[in-house]
Amino acid sequence: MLKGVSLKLAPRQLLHICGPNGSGKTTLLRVACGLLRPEQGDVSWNGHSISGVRLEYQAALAYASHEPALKGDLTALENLRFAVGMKRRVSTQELRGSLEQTGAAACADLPARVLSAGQRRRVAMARVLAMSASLWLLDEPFTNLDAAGTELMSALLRSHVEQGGAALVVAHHDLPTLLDSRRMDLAA
Amino acid sequence: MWTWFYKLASPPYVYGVAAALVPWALGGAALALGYGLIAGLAIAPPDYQQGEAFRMIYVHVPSAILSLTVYTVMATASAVALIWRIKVGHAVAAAAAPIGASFTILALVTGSLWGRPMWGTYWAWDPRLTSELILLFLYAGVMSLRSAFEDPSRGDRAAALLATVGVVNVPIVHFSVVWWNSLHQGATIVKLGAPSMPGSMLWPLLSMWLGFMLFFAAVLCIRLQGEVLNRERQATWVREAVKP
Amino acid sequence: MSVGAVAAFNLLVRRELCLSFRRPDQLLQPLLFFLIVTTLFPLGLSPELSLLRDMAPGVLWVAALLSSLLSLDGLFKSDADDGTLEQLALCGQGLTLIVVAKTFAHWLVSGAALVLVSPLVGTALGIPVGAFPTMMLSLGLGTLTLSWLGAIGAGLTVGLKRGNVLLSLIVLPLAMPLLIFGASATDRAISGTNAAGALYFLAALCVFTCTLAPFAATTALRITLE
Amino acid sequence: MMSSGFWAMGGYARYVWPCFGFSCVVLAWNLWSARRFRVAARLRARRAVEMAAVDES
Repeated sequence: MLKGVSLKLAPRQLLHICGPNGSGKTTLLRVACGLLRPEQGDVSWNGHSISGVRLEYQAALAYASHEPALKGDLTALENLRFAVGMKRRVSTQELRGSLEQTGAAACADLPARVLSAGQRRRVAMARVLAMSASLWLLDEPFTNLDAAGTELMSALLRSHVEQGGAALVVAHHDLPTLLDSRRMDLAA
Repeated sequence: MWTWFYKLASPPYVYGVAAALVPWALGGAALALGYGLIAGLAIAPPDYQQGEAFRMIYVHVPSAILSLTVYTVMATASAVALIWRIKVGHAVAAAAAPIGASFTILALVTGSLWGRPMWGTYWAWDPRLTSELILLFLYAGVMSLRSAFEDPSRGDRAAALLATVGVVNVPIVHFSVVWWNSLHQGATIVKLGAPSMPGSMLWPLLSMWLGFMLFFAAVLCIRLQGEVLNRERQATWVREAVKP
Repeated sequence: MSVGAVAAFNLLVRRELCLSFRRPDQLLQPLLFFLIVTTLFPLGLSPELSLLRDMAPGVLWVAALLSSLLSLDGLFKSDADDGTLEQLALCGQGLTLIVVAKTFAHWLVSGAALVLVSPLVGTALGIPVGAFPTMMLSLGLGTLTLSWLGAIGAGLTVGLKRGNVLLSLIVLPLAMPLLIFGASATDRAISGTNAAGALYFLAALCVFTCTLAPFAATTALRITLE
Repeated sequence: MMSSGFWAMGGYARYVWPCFGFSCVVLAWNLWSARRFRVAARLRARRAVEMAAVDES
């Protein structure tokens, strides 16, 4: 699948990985967050290989996969509480706050299965926000989002990067212009 | 010493060693089985209790022992492959499984044929035959799990874990079956164990056991070559190995 | 202020229970299956209570084993399908804690419920009330052990489409000692003799499985997740 | 030496000979299926090598 790919990401940097379907974008992202073990090569964080510091690394990252990964029977708020609660102590107001930030405050108490794809994407983004992780690993964060959603998402990404965070974004299309990002094209 | 073990991890080396071993193992097996059969069937005196029927132990006992030995070989190879990520271990485990299963079936059939004159039925829930049956289910579980995955390397690792968990359970299963049998049966029925045997009876049994072991080694080497080839098709050394 | 292991464990168990009770029919199905299977035997054998009493331990335990296996398939599958299992795996608590919490929550919902229903089935099969405590204790230990063996099987078959039958083929051979000790404990309880021996073996088996299975189940899950 | 008594196996011929016969069947099957498995693996490997050669040229 992926051969001879290597990338470096430092704080305050946004790396946009693009390429045609099936070029291994998602695989690269899953290897980066430690879900998938690479056959050769290694992923290191702050100089240590993640196999050594796996738990600290996971505590510092927030991963949003291609699907919004929400439990249909739980409400948006419950989804957030159980997901973020595993990582850090968080209050309900804080959770509602991050839902508001991504414009999903209205569906806080609705079961996730009744939400539209766009709303689910916003709830997933609220989860990434609430985790307050320094490293964001996002897989196609702009899918199913309307114009307002895309703009909101770009603003959140930019403020995250400006406050010293790092982000690895996989998207087969171009990122909105206001995001200055390094590009890495897997097709090349 | 460690270089020997390290070299065993490289597929081409294992492929070469397996190819070289086959003729020797087969030859040895033929000799041992030949002597065992002739001595066991014709030379050894009949048993005072079971008469000529006791000669069936020359096939039942070795296959029962082998069914367990092969499972242990499979589990060890799997554990080595899982812990040290040596892919050849998976190939050995995959090669050993069908052989072990066939020996287990052989042990079951010969066991019931041997039990028939004594119990009057082909199947009695004798503790050893029951454990052998459960061992067969364990084999079936490992083999079907390995083939259930599309991605062969994932199937290997899943089957490896099940083999390792299974080997831990074999003694537990055996103990609980013996305990369960003694619980209901009270006085145990005619013990199926090999009666204390004079030399003329014992040597053929040892020879048959050796023959079975060598035969297992030979078949394992043949299957192992196939398994290694299946797993290393892209490797460059395969080009010379399969040159017509 | 990261979350401690115990807090994360409690939260995860609460999540599992909350999810289970959102779909109560999923909870009842294994119990109904347990009842149905045990009513098959009197129909197949004879309504004669005295005869049923001899068969009762075996029937009860086989039905308990099969109904527990039914609900084990969904242990990881539902989370794996909608991607939440990945989120849990990445939440910095380590996969073992997640497997332990999920399996414990699953046992509470399926095994413990089964133990509570078992007196109902016991009377139907003619088991005297005096034998109920031992029966329920042995069923509790047995279902907990089975939940752990099932966790290993579920971990191995989570990625497969038709994994359910394979799960039973994998787990049942490992669960046979369980059936032997459990059924004989109940049998002795019925006949009034001392069931301590079988119960001790069952408890030993339960402790052995509960200590080793979490690591095996985590490795199993890691094999299919990676 | 091959007296009729030998073949009768003391009256247990019905069990002894099928027992040994089945053993030969199992041993033969093992050898045969192992060889067939190796041949199939070699064929698949050879085809993969040829396909790789085609790609390179």
